[in-house]
Amino acid sequence: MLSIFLYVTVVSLLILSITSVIYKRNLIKLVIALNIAESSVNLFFITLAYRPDSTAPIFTLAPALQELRMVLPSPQALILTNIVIGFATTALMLVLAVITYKNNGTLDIRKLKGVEDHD
Amino acid sequence: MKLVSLLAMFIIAGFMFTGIGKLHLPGDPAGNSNVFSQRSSEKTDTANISTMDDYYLRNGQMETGSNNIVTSVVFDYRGFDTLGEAAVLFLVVTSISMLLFSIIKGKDLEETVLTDSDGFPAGMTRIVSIGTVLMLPIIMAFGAYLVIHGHLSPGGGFQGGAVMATGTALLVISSFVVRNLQKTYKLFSFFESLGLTVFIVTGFAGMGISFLHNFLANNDGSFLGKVIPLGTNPGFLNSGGILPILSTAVGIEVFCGISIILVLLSRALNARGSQKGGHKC
Amino acid sequence: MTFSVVLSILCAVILITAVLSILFRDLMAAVVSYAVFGLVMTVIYFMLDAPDVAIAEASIGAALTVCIFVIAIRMTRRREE
Amino acid sequence: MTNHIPVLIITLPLIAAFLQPVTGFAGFKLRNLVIITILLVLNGLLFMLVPDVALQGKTIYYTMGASDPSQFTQPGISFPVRIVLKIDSFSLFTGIIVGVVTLTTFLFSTGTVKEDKRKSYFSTLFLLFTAGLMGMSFTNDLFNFFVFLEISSISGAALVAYRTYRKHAPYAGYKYILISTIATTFFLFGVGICYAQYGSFNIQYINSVLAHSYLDKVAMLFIIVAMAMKAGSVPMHMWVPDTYAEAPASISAMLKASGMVTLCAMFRFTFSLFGPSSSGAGKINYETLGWIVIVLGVLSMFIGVTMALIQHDVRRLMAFHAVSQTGYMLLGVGVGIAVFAKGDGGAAFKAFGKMAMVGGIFHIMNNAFYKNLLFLTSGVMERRFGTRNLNGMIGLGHRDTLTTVVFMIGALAIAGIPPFNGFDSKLLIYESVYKFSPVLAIIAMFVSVMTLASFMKVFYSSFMGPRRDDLIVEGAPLTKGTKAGLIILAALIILTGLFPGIIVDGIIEPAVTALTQIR
Repeated sequence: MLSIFLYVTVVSLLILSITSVIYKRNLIKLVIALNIAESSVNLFFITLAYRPDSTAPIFTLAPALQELRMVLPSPQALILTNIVIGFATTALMLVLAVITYKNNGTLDIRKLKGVEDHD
Repeated sequence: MKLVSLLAMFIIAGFMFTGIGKLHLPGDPAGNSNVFSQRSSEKTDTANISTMDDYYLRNGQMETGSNNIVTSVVFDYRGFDTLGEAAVLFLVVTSISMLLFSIIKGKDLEETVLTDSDGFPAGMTRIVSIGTVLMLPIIMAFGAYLVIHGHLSPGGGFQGGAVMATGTALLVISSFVVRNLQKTYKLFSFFESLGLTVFIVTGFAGMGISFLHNFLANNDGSFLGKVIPLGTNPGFLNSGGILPILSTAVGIEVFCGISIILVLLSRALNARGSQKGGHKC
Repeated sequence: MTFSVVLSILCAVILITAVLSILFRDLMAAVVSYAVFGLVMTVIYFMLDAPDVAIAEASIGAALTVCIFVIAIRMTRRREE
Repeated sequence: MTNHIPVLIITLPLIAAFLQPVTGFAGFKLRNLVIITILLVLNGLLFMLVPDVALQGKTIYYTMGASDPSQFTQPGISFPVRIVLKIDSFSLFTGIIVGVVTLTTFLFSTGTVKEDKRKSYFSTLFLLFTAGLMGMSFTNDLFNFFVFLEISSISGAALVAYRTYRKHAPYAGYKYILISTIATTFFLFGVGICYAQYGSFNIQYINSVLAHSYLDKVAMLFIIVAMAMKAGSVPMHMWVPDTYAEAPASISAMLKASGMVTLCAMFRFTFSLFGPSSSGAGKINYETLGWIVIVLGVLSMFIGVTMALIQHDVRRLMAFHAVSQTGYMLLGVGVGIAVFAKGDGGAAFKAFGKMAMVGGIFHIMNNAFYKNLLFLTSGVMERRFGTRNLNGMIGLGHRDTLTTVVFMIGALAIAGIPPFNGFDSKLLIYESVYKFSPVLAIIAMFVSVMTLASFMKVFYSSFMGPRRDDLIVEGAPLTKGTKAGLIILAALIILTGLFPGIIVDGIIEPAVTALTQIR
C-alpha cells in the first residue's frame, strides 16, 4: 500500500514535469519543471532502497541488535551524486537563460522562435 | 508537434503506470535481510550473498573501515562516479565563469559596497547582517563536522561542502558583496582545483594495485588505518583509509565550487546595466 | 500505521506543491513553492532511512537551488508573459 | 603499466583539465602544446590496444579499486561490486573515433578560436568533453555511463554558448542542455528499473541474468528513447540545426562526435544489455524493434535531406545533413537488429544482416570523419565572409585552395562518390538492405543523390564565381594547426576510401562480432 503511494507520486511527478516542459514557455519555468523531474528520479531510487523495519546503513547509529536489518546503500550513494549533478545543471541552465534574456529581452520561447535563421 | 510529444508522453506514462505493479516493492526484501546472519569474522565474507547491496552491507565495514556504508559506497566502491561528479561541478563552475565574465566587466570586479557607520553593508537591515555574522561560524563548523565525520555519521564531502556553501549563500543574500571579485575568484578557484587534484592524486597513489584502491585501510595502527570491530560501534576517527582524504577533498571542492557560482551570480546581478527589468523581492 | 499515514500525507503535499510551482505565473511564488517541495522531500528521505541524502537535499534542494533561482529571477523578469 | 591503459585514457584529460587554472598562466602556446600532446598520447594508447583487442579478439576489463583490476568479478561472487571498464572491439572502435575527432578538432581550433582570456575556459571544457566521450565509450556500468553522459552534455552546452556576444548562442546552448537533461532523466529511470530487478548496474551482468520481463521492455523503451533523443534521430531532431548552427565550427564537429558516440551506446544497449542473454533465448521481439529503428532511420534520412535542400544557412544545411546521415546508420543497424534473433539459427543474419550492420557501423566512422571535415570547412567559410548565409558567399576558391580541395573531398565523400570513404560504407548498406527490402535501398540511393545536389549548391555558390575581395571580412591565412587538422582528416578519408578492406577487417568486423557475439 505504502509503496504504491510512493511509486504513484514518482510517476505523477515525472508526467507533470514533462507535460509542463512541453506546454510552458518561460525559460525559468522550464528549469523548475526539470528540477521536479530530477526529484522524481531521486524519490524513485530512494523508494527502491527502502525496506520496512530497517535502519539507515550506518553502524554508528544502529541499535545493537542481533537481527540487524538495513536499507540498501547503493541507491542512496547514487542519489547523492545525482543531487549535486542536478544542482550543477540547474545553475548552468539559469545562467544560460539569464544571458538569453540579456541578448533578446525576453524569456518567452514563442518570441525566441524563428529568430535563428539568417544573420 | 506538441500534440505528438504529448501523445508519446502518455504512451510512456501508460507503460510506467502498468509497470508499477510489477516493480520490486519495498516490502519484499531482495537478498539477505539480516546483515550479520552467518557472517564469519574474515575481512571479506562471500558466503550467502546474492546481490551487490548485500555485499556492501556485509563487507563494507570491514573492507573500508567505515561505519557509514553509504560513504564507503560513494568513495570506495563507486569512487569513479564520485570523481565524475566532482568533474561535473568543476565543469559547471568553469562554464559559468566563462559565460558570466561576458556580463561582468572591468569596474564591476572591484566595485566597493556601500556600508553604514559600523562597517555593515547598507543593503539590508542590521538584523540580517548581525544574524549572518552570528550564524556563519555555526554553519561552517557544522559543515566541517559533516565532512570530517563522513565515514562515521551521516554526512560526507558533498553534504558538508553544500552546508558550508549555504554560509556563502547567507553572506550573498545579506548583501555582504565580495569586495575584490578577482582575488576572491582566484582564491576559490585555486582551492577548487586543489581539491580535485588531491582526489585524483589519491586515486593514482593506489595505482600500484589499481586506480582508487583503498591502500590505507586496515593497516593497523598507522595513519587512518585503524581496524574497526564488526557490528555496531562508536567508530574511530582515524579509520577508513583514503575515505577521509577523498571526503575532505570533495568537501573543499564542493564548497569552493558552489561559492564561486553564488558569488559570480550575485555580482552579475549587481553589475552595471543589469538592474533594468529586475525586481526587488 | 502512523508511518504510512504521515508518508501518504507528505506525498500529497509533494504533488500539491509541484503542481503549484508549475501553475503560479509569478515566478517568485513558484520558487517559494518549489522550496516547500524540497523541504518536504527532505522529510520523506529522512523517513525512508536515508539521512545522507536528506542532508544533501536540505542544503542543496531547499537552500542553494532556491538561492540561485531568486538571483536569476531578479536578473530577468518576475512574471511569465 | 600496460594493464592500466583503460583508466589512463579517461583520467589523463581529466587531470589536464583540473590543472588548467594552473597551466593556464603559462601562456597559450605552451597550453595548446600540452593539450595536443595529451590528445596525441590518448591516440597512441588507443592504437596500442588495437593488436590485442581488435585483431586477437581479447576483452580487457578494469575494475576500479579492486585488488586485481583485470578480473571482472572478485573471487567467490558472481557479480561485480565495483565499477568495471570494459574494452572490447566495439568500445575500442568508438574510442578511436573520439580520439581522431578530438585531435583534429583541437588542432583546427588552435587557429580559429580567438586567443583571449576565455580561451583557457574553452580548452578546459574541451578536455572535459573528451573525457566524457571516452568514458561513455569504455564504461560497462550504467550509472557511470550516466555520469559521463552528463559531463559531455554539460560541456557541450557551455561550448555551444561560447560566443555569448552572438544573439542566439546562449539560447542554442539552453536548448541543448534542456534536451540532454530530459534524455538523462529518462535514462536514469531506465537504469532504476533495471536495478530494481537485478540489483546491479553492470551491463554484462544484467545481460547474463536478463529475464526479458515486461519491466525490461519498459526500461529498454526509456533507455533507447533517451539515446535517440541525444543522437538527434528524427522525432527529436528539432534541436540539431539550431544548436549546430550557433556553436563555433569546432564545437559543431565535437557535437557530431558526441552524437556518434551516443548512437554507438544505443547499439550497445540494444545488443549487449537487452540482447538475448546467455541463459535463454531472446523473448524481446527484435523484428519489431528492428523495424522501429528502420522506420526512424528512413524518416531521418528523408526529412533531413529535404529540409537541407531549402536551407540558405550553410551550417544549418550541414546540420540537417547530419540528421540525414544518422538515418543511414540507423537503417543499416536496424536491418541487422531485425534479422538478429530470427528463428532460423542466425542464417539470415549471417547472410546479409551482419553485412548491413558492418555497413552501418562503418558509416558511423566515415561519417565522423567527413562530417567533421565539412563542419570545419564551414568554420573557415564563416570566418572569411563573416556570415553563414550562402547568398553572401562567393568566389572563395580563388583565395583558399586548401579549403576548396578539402571541401570537395568532404562533399564527394558524403554523397558517396567512389574513391572516397562514404562510397564504401554506403555500398555495403545498399547491397545488404536490398536483400532485406529493395524499397529501402532505393530510398537510400535517392537520398544520396539529393545529398550530392545539395552540396553542389554549396560548392557552386560559395567557392565558384568571380573573385570578390570586398566581401572578405577576415583575410588572414590559416595557421599551421588549422591546416594540419584539415589535412589529417582529408588524408584519413582518402586512405579509408582507397583501402576499405583493411579497416573493415581490422576494426569494423571485430566490433560487430563483439556487439552481436555471432561469428
